[in-house]
Amino acid sequence: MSDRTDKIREVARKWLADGTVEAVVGWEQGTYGEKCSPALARTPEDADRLLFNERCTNNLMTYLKRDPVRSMAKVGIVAKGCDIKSLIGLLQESQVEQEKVMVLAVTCEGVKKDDGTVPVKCQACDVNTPTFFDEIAGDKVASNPDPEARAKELEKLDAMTQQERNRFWREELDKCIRCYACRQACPLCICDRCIAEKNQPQWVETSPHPRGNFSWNLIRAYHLAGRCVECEACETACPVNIPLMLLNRSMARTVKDAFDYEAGRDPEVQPPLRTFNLDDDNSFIL
Amino acid sequence: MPHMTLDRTDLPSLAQALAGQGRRLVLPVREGQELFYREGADPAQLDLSTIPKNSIKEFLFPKCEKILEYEYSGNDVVIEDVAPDAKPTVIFCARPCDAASLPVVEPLWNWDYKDKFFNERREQTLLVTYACRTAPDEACFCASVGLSPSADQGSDVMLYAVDDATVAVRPVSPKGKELEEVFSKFKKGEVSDEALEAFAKEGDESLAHRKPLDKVKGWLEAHFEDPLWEEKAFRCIGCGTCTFLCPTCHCFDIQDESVFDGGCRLKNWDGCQFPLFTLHTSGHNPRDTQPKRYRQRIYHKYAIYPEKFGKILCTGCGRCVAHCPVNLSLYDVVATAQERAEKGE
Amino acid sequence: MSKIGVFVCHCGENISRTVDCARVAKASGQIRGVAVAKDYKYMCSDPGQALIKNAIKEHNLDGVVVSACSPHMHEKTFRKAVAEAGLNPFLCEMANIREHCSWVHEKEEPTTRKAIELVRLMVEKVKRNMSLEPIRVNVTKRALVIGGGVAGIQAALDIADGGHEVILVEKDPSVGGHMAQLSETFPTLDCSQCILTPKMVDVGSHPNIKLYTYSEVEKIEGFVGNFKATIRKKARSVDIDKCTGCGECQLKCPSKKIPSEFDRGLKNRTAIYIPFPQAVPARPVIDREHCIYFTKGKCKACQKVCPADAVDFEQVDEFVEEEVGGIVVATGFDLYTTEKQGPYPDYSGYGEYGYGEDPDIIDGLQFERLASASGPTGGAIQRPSDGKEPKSVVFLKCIGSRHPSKGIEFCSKICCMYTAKHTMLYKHKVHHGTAYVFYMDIRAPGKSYDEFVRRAIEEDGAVYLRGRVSRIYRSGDHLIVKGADTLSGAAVEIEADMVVLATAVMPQPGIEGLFQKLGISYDQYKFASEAHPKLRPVECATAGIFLAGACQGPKDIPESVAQASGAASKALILFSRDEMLREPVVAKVNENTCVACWYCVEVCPFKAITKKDITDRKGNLIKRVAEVNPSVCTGCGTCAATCFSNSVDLEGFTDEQIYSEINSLMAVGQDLFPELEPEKEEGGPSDEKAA
Amino acid sequence: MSESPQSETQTDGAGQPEAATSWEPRIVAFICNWCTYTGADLAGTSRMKYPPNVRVIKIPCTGRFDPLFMIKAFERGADGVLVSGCHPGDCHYTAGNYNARRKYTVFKSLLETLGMDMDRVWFSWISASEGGKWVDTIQKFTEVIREKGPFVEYREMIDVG
Repeated sequence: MSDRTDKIREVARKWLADGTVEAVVGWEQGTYGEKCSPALARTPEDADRLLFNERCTNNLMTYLKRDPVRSMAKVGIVAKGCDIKSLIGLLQESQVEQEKVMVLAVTCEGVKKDDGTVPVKCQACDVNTPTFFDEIAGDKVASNPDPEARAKELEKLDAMTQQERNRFWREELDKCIRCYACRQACPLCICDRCIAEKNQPQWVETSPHPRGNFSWNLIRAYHLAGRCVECEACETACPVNIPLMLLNRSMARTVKDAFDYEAGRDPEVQPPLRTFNLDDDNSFIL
Repeated sequence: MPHMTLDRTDLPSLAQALAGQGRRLVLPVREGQELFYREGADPAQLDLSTIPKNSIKEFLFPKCEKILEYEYSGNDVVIEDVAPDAKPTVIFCARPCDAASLPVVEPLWNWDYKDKFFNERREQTLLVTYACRTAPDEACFCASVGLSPSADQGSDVMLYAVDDATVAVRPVSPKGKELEEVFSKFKKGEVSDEALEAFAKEGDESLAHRKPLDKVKGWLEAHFEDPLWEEKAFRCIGCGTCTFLCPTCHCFDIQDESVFDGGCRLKNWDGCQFPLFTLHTSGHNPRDTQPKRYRQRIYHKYAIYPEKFGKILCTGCGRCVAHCPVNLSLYDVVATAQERAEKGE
Repeated sequence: MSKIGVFVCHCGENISRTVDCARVAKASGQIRGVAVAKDYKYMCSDPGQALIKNAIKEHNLDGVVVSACSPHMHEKTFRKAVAEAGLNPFLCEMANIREHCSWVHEKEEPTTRKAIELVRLMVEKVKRNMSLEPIRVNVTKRALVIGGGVAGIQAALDIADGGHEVILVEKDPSVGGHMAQLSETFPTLDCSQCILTPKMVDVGSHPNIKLYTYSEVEKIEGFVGNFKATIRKKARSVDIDKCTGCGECQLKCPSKKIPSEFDRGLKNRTAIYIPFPQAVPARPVIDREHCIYFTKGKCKACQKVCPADAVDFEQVDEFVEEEVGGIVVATGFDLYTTEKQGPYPDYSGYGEYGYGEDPDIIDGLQFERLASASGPTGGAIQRPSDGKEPKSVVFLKCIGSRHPSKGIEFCSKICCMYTAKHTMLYKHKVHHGTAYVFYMDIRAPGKSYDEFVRRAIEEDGAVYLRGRVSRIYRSGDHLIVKGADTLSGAAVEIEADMVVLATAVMPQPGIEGLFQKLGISYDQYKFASEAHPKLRPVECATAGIFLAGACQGPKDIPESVAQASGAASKALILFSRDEMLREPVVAKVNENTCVACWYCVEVCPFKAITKKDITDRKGNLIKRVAEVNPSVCTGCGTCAATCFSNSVDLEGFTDEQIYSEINSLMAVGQDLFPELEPEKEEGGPSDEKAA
Repeated sequence: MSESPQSETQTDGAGQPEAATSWEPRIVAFICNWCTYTGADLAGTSRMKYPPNVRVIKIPCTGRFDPLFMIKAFERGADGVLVSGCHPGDCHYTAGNYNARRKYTVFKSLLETLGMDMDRVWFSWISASEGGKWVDTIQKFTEVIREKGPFVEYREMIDVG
């Protein structure tokens, strides 16, 4: 790990010293438990704060769509393979100009959540060694994805009857307090004005009552269809522990089955809701 | 004065007995890796291992509450008041920092307008608090805001786990004293006042590394424009988790929800971390950046509210520290302010 | 508060037979914002319309709901009436209580209730309607025709004869297209050159036609009425103004072994060449790929011999811009080849038939050249390998076409006819020869077409065998064609001297590049798509672009010419006015909330949405947003429904309107019919009834 | 159809028996202007009969259909929602229905995941000449909804708050 940290600092220092970038977004040691925290290095000296370890869970791509990073002429960003998938999404949707971002990729064996468990995305990871970057820190890490990891998560849901699923989600979604932490953490929730904040007309009721929560969580997931790269930032941020990834993964499965598309793979390919095929599934339409 | 003790194993039955008097029962239970205060949970599942993720706020100030109904009649609108849904409630084994939030926010709900919804619920709520012997979480900093892990502010009854098997009971408020009878059914023995003193001592010791925050207000008042805000809050993603988990944050939004011929008005939780919170109809937003919004939260808690109501709007529960998805610690920020004030910066 | 008028029509008894119209009017009068509600026997009659007009004036209405028949029936009528009363026509909507209610339901309470709900739904919509003005678009009355085959020629001549300037762009050195290659045409067997050449000459000399041969469309900008085309004039290396077309250069050119495109490789040409004698313009071009000067740096024989000093080796590609109002796409077809390295990499074809390997296996166009009096053999049928007259010729139909496993499912349509023609041309020239035809079906629906095929079989004795050929291989002097006659069930083996493959009609290879520049859609085979397969077969979905000929799909000459005239008349309609009026039902973008994800740009079927930069006064980019061109937008609303932040909305079907319609479906406590409860007071607006 | 849809309704816990006896299926149909709307017009001009339980909201094209519409319709008491437009290849705007079909696929799957009763969500292509298909669709849909009773699962959500 430390050689990766060294390399990150070295590259960041160089980029900052020679003016390649205005700042480098990375991780630094946090102050609560073993947590790491997003950091913004603006000077070569700042670069020495940056590090990488298995608690660098945050997907920093979310900062590319925010100030102050958004308005910088050029910025460096430290990224794991999974984070780069979000960047690809942002590139596909023209939210980031490639020439304004320098990617300092880092190889990764997987991260650990606050509770010490390994996220599903790491179990299923096939991008331990990123392929899309300007510089890379760390030796090549072989990917050994568990092909069942993502499906396993959905098994419980798949086994339920419609009524059971309905009840399950009623209970889970009743917890929602409409803080929109899921949206805020998501690197691909790109709207400046979320549909939930549009009040003329108010399609999505902002009240945290069952129907408002249902429509919000439904629309959030729908708007991420074919876009969600399963970085799990939403679920991690949710203060009331709603299993949002169940929705996202189920959506990703549909998109894969119906349109043979996986998000975050190729910046040149059209996201599935931006295009269509003449022979798309028609079987469910009378 | 001696205090009645009961068996720790009797706590679920005690909870049941308190609820049995027509009260809804709220108590902390485990869900996955974390604890939550839940209404209607099985008392047998009572879990006191640490501080719950949510605060007790939602049981006095629900996240969504109907405050009036209206119906169009011709060209007029007929408004109907809605009575508060204030069921008698017992919050069993609340943490002291949660209980202490009530006296902090009470002046707010009774300032220029007496909020019957909060007040009636407060009236109907019995707070049975479980004292922390030592700070249960690394994030705790109640001692820094004038409380302690065993503070009794806001509580009706205090419970002290004097050892692994025994819990001492100390009524605090008149409402608490009236419950003597219920508690006495479970009485197993008595302990002296000294047995409880260990709580104050050990509690303070466990937070000895935390700073007092008495100089923060003064520093804030002089440093509205300070690089600190940009520096610390760069990482804030505006998720609002801090405000929603906070026992003292109390901002709300008013929403009218209409169908064809009428509708209702709802009071919903809101938070200062959202751009929409201050967005004007004109499109102008006085707090247009996240650092400004973050600063607002600190100011409100440590300068504006104390100025107006004489109390820090924070009980040091540490939830905003522990659950911030980007590890932006409120304590770190105010401690920095305190440090700078101490250094005269 | 809105002041809406509701006008409930009885439609004689068509509505009132099952719907209580008086009650509908009464209930409508109680809807908030309704200032007046009346019912009347025939709302569309003159007195009915007068009633609406008077009410608009009397009550100063700001919206009208006519509760009557389908808007497809009378929306225009009522909008016009409303406009005559001084109200914007788009403030009038119809609640369809006839087709969707009175005619389809029994006379009972729920039917009247439904009618009331339909009115209420529309009232809620109309409250949010906005005054809209038709969109005016200036029209440049010039046309661009792309492709100089018979379709392009016809379209260009028709438009030019209609009095408008035409820019005709042809990628080859001469106009004429494939039709110029044909010998005779079915079903009349008249000479193709004879009927085409005069048209080619007309095109070359028409005062309204500006001809760019050896040129290609580089770029298209703009939209209907206002296109700007950039045309690349490829360097011809000959100044066509100086050149007299004497042909001396061709005679002196030392590079003589280049397969002629026009003769489909059956004859050679020189590096400087006029593609065929009747070419328009009859001016040579230097094929720089094969010219000795251009490849080796020495020669210039042509320049030395040219009496007009027209050869110019220094010429470079030139770009010209032309402003046009409408575009006719007539890029035609090419034949699917069964060579190993054909122009269609997606379709790997018929290695088993040996086309391109065995010289005596040729395609339909090659046969045309063999049969043509101006062709390489002067019209004598001689097989390419040794020039012998073939005693038996096997014609194979559906090569590529109707062969899903080869990647092509469509029927090429013209092969049945031209194969029949080929057998006849062959028999007329080789009287004792035998023509065999392997076919799947004979498709000859057209004026005098079936008769033509019958003649080939019955009078000229072509042997038609229903079945596919499995293999062709050479055996000495002959080609052995192995196939099956599925009618007799017998295996067939024919000793042939020559085989002619009726290969599939395909779009020009790579033509999708042009279609993309034009912003028009195309199908999986890269045939251009029409706006509607039945009702708008000549127009593209993109306004102002029309289709002619085989670029849209396989077509024969009469069809291509008919469609070309159709496309020309569409262009002439466009040019008949100085400005076009378009429905104002168009999308609009909220620039404040647009985040430039370009989903709308991508889903728009009409390329009506573009990317716009918003800059400050100094020209610094502030943000980029989507922008709808109302001249192009047709109002489908796909963009609006796709935008995640609902930053795109559709006039006439705005989010607010649709929301209000849905919202009208529910009342507090599900009580949707307060007016039906007698104990409730009847406050509010008046509920008048007309006589 | 079941013998006694209303008693079934009551056992579903639809609330007061009074509401149950007066309950009628409420179907909201979002239909395109060019095909299905015209098809429904044809049903009218042909004097075909179908139950009066459907409320049509006209949109120019299924491409305009935003899943938010469906959710709002359920929030406003719909027991079933139909979305109908031109058959593939027939879209007046060439591609609106193809884009819509992708949205349906995704949204439908999400609703399934969330445990929505998918018998209450119908999609169809009904052309301008298919008046009969419109009638059949509405008849069948109304029957299905009548058998199922009010959309209790959703109404529970509406009633709270």
